[in-house]
Amino acid sequence: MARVIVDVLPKAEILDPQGQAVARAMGRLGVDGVADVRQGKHFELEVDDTVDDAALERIAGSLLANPVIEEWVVRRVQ
Amino acid sequence: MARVIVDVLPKAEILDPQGQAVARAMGRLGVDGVADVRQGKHFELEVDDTVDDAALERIAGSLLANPVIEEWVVRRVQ
Amino acid sequence: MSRIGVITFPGTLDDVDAARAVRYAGGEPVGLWHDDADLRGVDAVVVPGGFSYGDYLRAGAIAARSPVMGPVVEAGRAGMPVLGICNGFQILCEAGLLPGALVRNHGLRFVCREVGLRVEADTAWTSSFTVGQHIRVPLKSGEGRYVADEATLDALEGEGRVVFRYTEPAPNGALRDIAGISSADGRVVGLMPHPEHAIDALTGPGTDGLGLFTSVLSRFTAAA
Amino acid sequence: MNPVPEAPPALPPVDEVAHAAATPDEPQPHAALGLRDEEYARIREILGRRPTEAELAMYSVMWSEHCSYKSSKVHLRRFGETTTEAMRARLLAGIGENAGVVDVGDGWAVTFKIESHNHPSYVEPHQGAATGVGGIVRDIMAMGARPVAVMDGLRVGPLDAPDTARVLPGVVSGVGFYGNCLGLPNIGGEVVFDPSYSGNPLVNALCVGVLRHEDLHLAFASGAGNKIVLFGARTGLDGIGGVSVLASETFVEGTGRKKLPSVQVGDPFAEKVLIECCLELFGGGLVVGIQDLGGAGLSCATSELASAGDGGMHVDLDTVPLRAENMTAAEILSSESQERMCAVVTPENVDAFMAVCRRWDVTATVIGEVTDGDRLRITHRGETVVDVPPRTVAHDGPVYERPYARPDWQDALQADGVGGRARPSAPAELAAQVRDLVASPALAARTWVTEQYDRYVRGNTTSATPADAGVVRVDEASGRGVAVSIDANARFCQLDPRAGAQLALAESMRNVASSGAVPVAVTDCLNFGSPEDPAVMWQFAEAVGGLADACAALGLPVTGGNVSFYNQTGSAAILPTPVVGVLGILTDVARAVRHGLGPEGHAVWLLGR
Ligand SMILES: Nc1ncnc2c1ncn2[C@@H]1O[C@H](COP(=O)(O)OP(=O)(O)O)[C@@H](O)[C@H]1O
Repeated sequence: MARVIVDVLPKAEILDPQGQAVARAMGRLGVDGVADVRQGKHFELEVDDTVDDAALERIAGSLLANPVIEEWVVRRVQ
Repeated sequence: MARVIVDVLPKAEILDPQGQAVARAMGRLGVDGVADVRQGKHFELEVDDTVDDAALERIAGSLLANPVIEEWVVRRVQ
Repeated sequence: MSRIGVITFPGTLDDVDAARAVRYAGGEPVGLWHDDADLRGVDAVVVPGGFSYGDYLRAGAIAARSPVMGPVVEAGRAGMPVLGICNGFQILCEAGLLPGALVRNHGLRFVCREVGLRVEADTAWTSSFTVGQHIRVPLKSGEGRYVADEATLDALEGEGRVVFRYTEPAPNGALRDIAGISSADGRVVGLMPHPEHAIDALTGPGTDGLGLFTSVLSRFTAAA
Repeated sequence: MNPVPEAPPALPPVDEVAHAAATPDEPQPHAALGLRDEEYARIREILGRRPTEAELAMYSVMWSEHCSYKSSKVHLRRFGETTTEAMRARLLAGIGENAGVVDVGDGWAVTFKIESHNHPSYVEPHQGAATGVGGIVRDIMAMGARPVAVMDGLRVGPLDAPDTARVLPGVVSGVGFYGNCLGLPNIGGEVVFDPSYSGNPLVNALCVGVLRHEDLHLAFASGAGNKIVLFGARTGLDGIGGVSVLASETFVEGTGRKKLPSVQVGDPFAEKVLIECCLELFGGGLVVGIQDLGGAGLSCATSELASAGDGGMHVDLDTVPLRAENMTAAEILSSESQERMCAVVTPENVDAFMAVCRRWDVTATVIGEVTDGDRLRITHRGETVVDVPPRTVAHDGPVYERPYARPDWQDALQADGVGGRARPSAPAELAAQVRDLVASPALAARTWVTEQYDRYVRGNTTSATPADAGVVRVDEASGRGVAVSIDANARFCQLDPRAGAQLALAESMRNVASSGAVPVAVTDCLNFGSPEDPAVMWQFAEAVGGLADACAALGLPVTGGNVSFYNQTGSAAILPTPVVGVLGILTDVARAVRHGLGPEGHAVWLLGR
């Protein structure tokens, strides 16, 4: 068993209204100094040893993220 | 300027309908070997040096995550 | 009478409405099940709205990969008319049958309201309208903002594949106010607003939406 | 303490019945679970021994105010007493069932009910409101009906209060998220701002369902040998904050379990699938009895099914599909995991039942069966952890005659009329007042809320916002339909709870009538402060009495509803808020009266004085 993390973010050129809303809310909370916020998704997967890196890449790029609008990073943590 | 990542996940004892839906979909899509999926949010913040760890913790726990149902991890990456 | 397939995924909501619209337009709705890779000999397919699989991963992402979509994609590429409404549009984009993607509304809230649309292209699903005609139908979605890269948008415009445009600024922030697009051959159309909720003045803003269904049916009667 | 020797170290010992009988003096945290000393004593008397941990969990939740109606029961009887046979003529099911069912003609029936989810919506507005919608929808499903519409009555603090800024958007997004995702049109509701709801918002959700007469299902478990099937979501540690007291008392070190959350997360997708699955099960004639799992989870479902049935029941908790490890019997029985139902199925139909569930990808498990005799017996890890007469859990809870008294401030409040107030003396002043009124949150447009709700789905909504009453078509062939409205004016109720409740009924009825429908039935959601406060109890008694009398005068039966007490911030109670829902019948929705002015040239009439 291995733990795998996949982080997905909207591509830089895609408007991220959620991130922007969070950035604006920071100011209201009295936290200045946050220049930019981007919001994406975080997946934690438990996979068994039959799942190799190629399979993980396929899962991430064809299911967990939509390559048209998102970019992603896969990392094994255990 | 520093880059900060905040990962937010539903607490372990709280239902994670999103993760469950994804986990079930894996099986149907012919991806075997994925035992469990949890889905949360991933934030990337650009913050300047006036923002200390206490401020980051406050932002994470009051804005990025909902402490009633979620847990979070803050890490500086640069 | 032409047979129009209406797909039901777990979480599909507007399948009853789509089937009713087909009936009102004079066609025969045929229920298609997400788990059967079988189009049951239909002449065209409607992928209706709803929250397939809860839209938990991304709107339409899981449904786009279900068994029934294999033959839908294949038939759509071969020229069978396919209409994706709302979640159905999202599914067609996720399945790669239409370009671009639908993302969260720029206002971050679900929006349910009647919208004005301008019909901008003559397709399998819009031949009952005249290009330039204005119609009113409900829009109801939280992830209805159409996005694609500039090159794709330019290509869609250049090839006359923008089928519907919002007449007011898009309530969801869709790029270039795009409400609906088509495949290159004009047979596969996807749109965010709901024509199937505008088929009867009793339950919707009017009957403008019926035109999509009469369009596709007229093709088959003309051919027969 | 005698831990079960064979149990692996991680598992806490099972407090089983024989052990409980042998250890009468073991202290139990009944008070922390909300049971009074005399209630605990009565449980011991009923059982002839101390309750096991699991039994204590069951009794404490089922004897809570929320489930047992212990403070309101004596007053709610008024509804039954004032309902005549003539008023009952249309009712296929009334008070006492999951929801009332009304004959609307041509073989069609409609069921409707309103319920509160106030406190959860304060703690976590989005999820609290969402699960409130989920809960009332399951009540409607449990009658054998297809849910066809929802409404929501929302009451929050002043528009500019920080608390409102947190609560209202979350509540609205939660109602929308769940209802939209279920494919239920939202056909109306209320949004009211008042300082008394700061820190104690009211979220009342109503659901309407449609069924053919022959599809009516009731919650009872009969026929020894019939199977009990639990289906839908897995059972997790949701919403069992109270029961964690038990854990901490006895074995917290062993499990390392933290204080548990009392928040549930809704999964509307699971519920949508559950609806379709249930309807297919009903359609296939595969269900003998059915019960939704609401606030008190399996404690409620098993004891109510058994209590309403004609035999006993045995349930084996080891078969319950769980989402968390090492759950104790008390936790499994008290879990408030959403999106679950419990059905009674004949043995020969179990396979067909399971096949339908598989088709919808719904987890379903036989967890027990109906037995001869009259005991509810529940086993866990091979031990009997519950052995009780089910009626004592579900129906024979405590009943209180709480003291009530007209508050001493009532006279002064009533005497303080508008007589002495300054009136506008110049046109500009009058204009300013009109502008203030028009711009006040009380009168402002509700589109910010209603635009977040789907009102078109299913294609049967012929009237929704901003109409006085929501109208949905029941039968496409004939156009037969129903109109529903929910209303309350809590400020009137504060001045005079009896008249206030009657005015709420009158308003709701007028709204329904002005859509062209004939009003036929009432549901109510009675939101009040603490029943332990005699002034609140007086308000409650007055409101119920007033409503019952008015219903009798108008010939409308109350078919069901909900009581929500303890709505207060500190010692300040909310305004007394009896929300009244009225259902009316239209023989043809095409002939309903549309909201707004008609074509030019039509005359305008004012009716009444
Ligand atoms: N305010 C009320 N008016 C009329 N009937 C009520 C009221 N409150 C509760 N009831 C009825 O009392 C019965 C017991 O409620 P029950 O269904 O057990 O509660 P719940 O649905 O909250 O678990 C139900 O039939 C319900 O309709």
